[in-house]
Amino acid sequence: MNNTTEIFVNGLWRDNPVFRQILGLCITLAITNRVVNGVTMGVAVFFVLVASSFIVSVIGEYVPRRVRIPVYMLIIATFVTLVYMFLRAYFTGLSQALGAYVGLIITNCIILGRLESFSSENGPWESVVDAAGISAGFAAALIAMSVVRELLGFGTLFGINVLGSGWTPWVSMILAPGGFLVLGLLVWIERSISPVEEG
Amino acid sequence: MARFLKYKNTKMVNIVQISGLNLQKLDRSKTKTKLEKRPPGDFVVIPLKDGFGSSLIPEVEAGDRVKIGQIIARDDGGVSTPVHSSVSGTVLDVSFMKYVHEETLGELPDEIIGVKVEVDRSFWEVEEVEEVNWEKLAPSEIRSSLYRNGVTSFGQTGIPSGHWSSFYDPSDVSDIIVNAVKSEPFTHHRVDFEGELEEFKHGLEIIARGYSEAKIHLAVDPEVQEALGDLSSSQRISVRSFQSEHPNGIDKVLARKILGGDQLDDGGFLMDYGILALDEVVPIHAYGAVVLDHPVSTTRVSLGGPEISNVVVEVPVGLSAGELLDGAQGYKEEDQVILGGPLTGRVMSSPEIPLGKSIPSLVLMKGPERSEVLAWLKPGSKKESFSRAFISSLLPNLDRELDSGIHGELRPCISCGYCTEVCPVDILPYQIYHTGSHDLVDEVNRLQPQRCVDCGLCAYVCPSKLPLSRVLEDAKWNQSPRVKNYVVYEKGEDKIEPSLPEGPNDNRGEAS
Amino acid sequence: MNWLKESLNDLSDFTAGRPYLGYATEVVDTIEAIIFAPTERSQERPFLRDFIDVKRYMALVVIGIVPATLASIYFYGWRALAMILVSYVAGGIAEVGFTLARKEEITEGFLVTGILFPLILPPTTPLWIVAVGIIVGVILGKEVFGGTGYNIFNPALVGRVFLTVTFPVAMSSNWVEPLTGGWAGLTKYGIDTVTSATPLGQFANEGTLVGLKEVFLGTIPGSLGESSALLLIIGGLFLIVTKIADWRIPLSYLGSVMAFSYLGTFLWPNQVAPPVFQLLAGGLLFGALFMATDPVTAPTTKGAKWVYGLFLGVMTVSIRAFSGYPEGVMFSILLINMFSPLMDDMVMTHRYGPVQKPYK
Amino acid sequence: MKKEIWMVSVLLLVATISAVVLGLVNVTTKPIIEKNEAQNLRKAVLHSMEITPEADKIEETFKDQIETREIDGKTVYLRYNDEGGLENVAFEVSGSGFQGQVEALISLAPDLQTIKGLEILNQQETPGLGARITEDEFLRQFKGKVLDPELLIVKSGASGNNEIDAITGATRTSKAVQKIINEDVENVRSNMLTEDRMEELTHE
Repeated sequence: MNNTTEIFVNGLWRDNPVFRQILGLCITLAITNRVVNGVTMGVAVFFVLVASSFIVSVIGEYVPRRVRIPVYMLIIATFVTLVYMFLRAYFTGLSQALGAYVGLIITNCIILGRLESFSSENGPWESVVDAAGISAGFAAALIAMSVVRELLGFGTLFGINVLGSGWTPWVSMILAPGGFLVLGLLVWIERSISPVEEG
Repeated sequence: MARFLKYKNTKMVNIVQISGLNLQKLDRSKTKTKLEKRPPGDFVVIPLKDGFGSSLIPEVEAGDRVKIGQIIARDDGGVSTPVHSSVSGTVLDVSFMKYVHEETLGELPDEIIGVKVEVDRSFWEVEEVEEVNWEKLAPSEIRSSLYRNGVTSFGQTGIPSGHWSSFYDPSDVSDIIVNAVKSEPFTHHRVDFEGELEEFKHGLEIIARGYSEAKIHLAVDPEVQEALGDLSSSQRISVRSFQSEHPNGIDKVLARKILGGDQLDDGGFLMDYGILALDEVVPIHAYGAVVLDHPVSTTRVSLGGPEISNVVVEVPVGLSAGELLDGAQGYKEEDQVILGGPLTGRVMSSPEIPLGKSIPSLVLMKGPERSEVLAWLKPGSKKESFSRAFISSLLPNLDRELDSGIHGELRPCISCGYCTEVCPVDILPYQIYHTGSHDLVDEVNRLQPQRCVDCGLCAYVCPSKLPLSRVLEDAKWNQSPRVKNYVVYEKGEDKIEPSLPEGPNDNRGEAS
Repeated sequence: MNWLKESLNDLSDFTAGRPYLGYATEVVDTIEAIIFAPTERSQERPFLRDFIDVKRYMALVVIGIVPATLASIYFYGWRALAMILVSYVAGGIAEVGFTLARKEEITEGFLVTGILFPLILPPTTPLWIVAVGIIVGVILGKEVFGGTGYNIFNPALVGRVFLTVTFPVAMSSNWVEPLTGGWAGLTKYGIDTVTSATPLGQFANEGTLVGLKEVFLGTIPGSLGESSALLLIIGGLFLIVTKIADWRIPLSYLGSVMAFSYLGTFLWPNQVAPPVFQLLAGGLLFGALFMATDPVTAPTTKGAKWVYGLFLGVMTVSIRAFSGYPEGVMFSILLINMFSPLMDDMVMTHRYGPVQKPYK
Repeated sequence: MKKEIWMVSVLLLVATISAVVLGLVNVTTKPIIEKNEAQNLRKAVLHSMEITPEADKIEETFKDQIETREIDGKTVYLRYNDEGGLENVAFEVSGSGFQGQVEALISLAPDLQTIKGLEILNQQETPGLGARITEDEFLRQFKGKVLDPELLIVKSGASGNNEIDAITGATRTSKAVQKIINEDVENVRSNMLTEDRMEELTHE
């Protein structure tokens, strides 16, 4: 396994932001009741993280240590606002469904954490690969959760009825408590497959 | 700072009101018990250690001839009692032997020196000697006579007379409790001291004279009190009667009930509080030692069990448990022989181990021979239980039975609280189990496991069949309990093997 | 019966350690343990053991619930029994699956959960919902904590709450009038859905009170097992007499409900129902006698038991009077379950003082 | 000192770039966003008055048929028939639901009592429960009901012509809708669209 693949797989599985690092839960719990939301949010975070990682890895060495956080925040906020306006202009329905949570990507610690811990110390190529891996991992987690929740909560996938019209919706799956349950169960399953090495 | 050392709000005084479990009542074999004297077999093996005392160096060699009552080992400087030969005969061998270690009641292999003596029957009878008028003896003379003749406290601890006569200053002994309460089922005493009542009464007064500062408390069953009659000859001797409910027979419980328990909260030995607990046979031995100058060469053991009829036997020191039980009804090799009572005693790994002086009772337990089909669904009219889950509990006059089966599998604690309800010293065994099994040492110590008096009632009533006796013992002595692995045991094996605690080098420290 | 014991032993020996069959060993051993009492004797002190064991302990709870179960069949037809069977089968599969995966022994706590759970459901609950609920209850209420003895919440109530938030329509509006007179439900499978309201629901929505006699005898709409106060009291007294349930918890719980609803009727007469009605209607008796007394989730020290009952009463009266739900027993027990270790700890602190941390 | 100047200038630089980029994007997207929003409202107004325009002709149809008026700060949409008689009056009503603000558009007959249609514009109710107020099945019930004396939401089996079936399991949200409609319509009727005003509007 070469370095690039390793960085990517690391972000996707071993350091999966949701299942391993338990980060970005606000968004994860709030929007994963439909797969469309999960996919959109995944793409949005992918764009923001990759773009800001790239920029930070390029300009990182010129930014004084003491102002790096405000600078990172500015960069992230710029991209998030871009995404927000883009969604509102061209995907009105989706932007309504995601509500304030697109804006909240700014405060998502997955992104700031990655910029701080990886991009600021690595070259542009590695940073982009890492960002892609992490956000792919995030998107995968969102999709996994939203598939479960939409399937049980609405009986549909991408809005298409797959479980038949007689399906009794599981209301709790649509609500935040169901999000917690599904998250907990998925974390449990993920850790049973590859146990966390302590120490 | 004293506040931090002594716990506040302890409710130890209430113990006087707490009643235990009357299991003795269920002992169907209990009849008027006879004293049966038995001669030795071909030889005896005398352990050179008794109860609490230290191990002694022999003063005899193989080939020596010894007489009954002759001292074969002594160490006047240590905490020990002189060991006398219990028979007359020829020393065959002086070697290391297995010994029933009373202090922890575990078995320490090949640590104690034993003297094997071949019995020569022509020397069996003890010579008659002139009676000493003990009333003219000084207290120190009485104490030295007790020591010389090997009178220990007998009973559960077997504190050597060297300990209580010289190790501590006699003026430190403020109370002496003569414990004649038998609360555990299948352990007995002779209710009316047939033929020895006078010796017993005199013995009490001898002890009172030997310890002129101490108050003597005689704790007896109500029926014994009747038999003893008037004991008002000495101001310092008082008689208290106690029902034979279980923990009453334990020295520490008696001490708390008689003296009020506040000062006993910190655990430790009764001697540390100036209280001396003596077994009921001590006055008789004291009489023999002081008046007749007879060394203690015999031991009195009560034999009992669910299947055998009860008897108290007097045998020379050095007989094995197997020899004692030989005549007992239906004794088989695979039966459990328990030293002490069935709730507080220990199982002997081999009945061949010779017994020292301080063995109050042996209980023979037979395993349940058949399993009752769907026993947990049957109403079970005669079954004894602390819970009222069987019909017998609702019909108080019905005969109830005890047996040695475990009646259920080991399960996790369900916090039913039975253990706290029966606990005579008001501690929370289930909490000690919970915190102990997570190695929370501070929490365990907060729960004051040192108050435990080892009565075993918590483990007796536990529906989950948890080994709470061991949990509490570990919590009390080790402070880092071995309870962690108690629940893990191999199916199909009879024994629950505790695993030893991991050393300080376990990897938890490195992980953090 | 020896042949059976021997063949079970042979089967157990045969499967032990073999690939794919290894799991069966546990099951065979469990079957043997259920049928035959163990013949082992104690290997360490005490050498005498009380005849009670966890199996019998749990079996007695089931016996205590039998009157209410029979009543549920009488009132709602044989479908009630079908619900109990579904609960036992589905929950049993989840339970056994988990213990096998963990290589632990199968414990008896499920005996109780499996029957208590269907009895707190509306009589019209679809059978598949019963199965979902008991599986969730066993897994999320018990197994995630480590199995019987380690759970914080009553597993049956966890399953019930999950159903309440997941299937609100099926769980809160499909009540039916029970059958009465003659053979009633004994000749029927189930009741055609006739939507009705529980006494507490009627009070919450319309402010009307149902007669106490009906509530006492159980001829009112409600969950399967909770309707008949009379039979619940009989079963509960049985548990108290056998020392399986501690009398302190029901007494303080019911007393606290009485006291607070008496107080409440003065302050908010429209929202708080009168004491005796509160006591008999809804799931209070069922909860107080069979749910709150669950030894695993209730406090164990005596003082804490009184406090536990007191808080349960406050919660129940408050939820019934001021929340959107007409019934509050389930929520209050689950909420207060959370605090029972804390209550025990307070008793211990009172008795022994705080935990002394060694100086570092 | 040099350090601080460098720090401030980096921050300023980044902020400026970001502002410029966002400004540019905003200029391009703002009209689209506004158009989208207006479109949604128009669609709702038309729908509540039972006009189904072709997808690309919403704006035209709206301009053709609907007259928008500001009356005492309240935007009111009016529709006149070919003879010039007032047919429909529509306006926004809003209030708190079970979880958050519910905004709806109600369309009434000129008597201001008979409901012609109801559209939910915005809501944050529980998905699958309260959020079902946006479903046609619920909204269709309102057509033709009369606010006399006021709208009543019942648990089931609505019979009167002022009664509506609540959503099963979401009684709270249903009651909230009832309250919003009753109160806001009453408010508009007594303060803005008074009888005199309606007289004027009708005869225009």
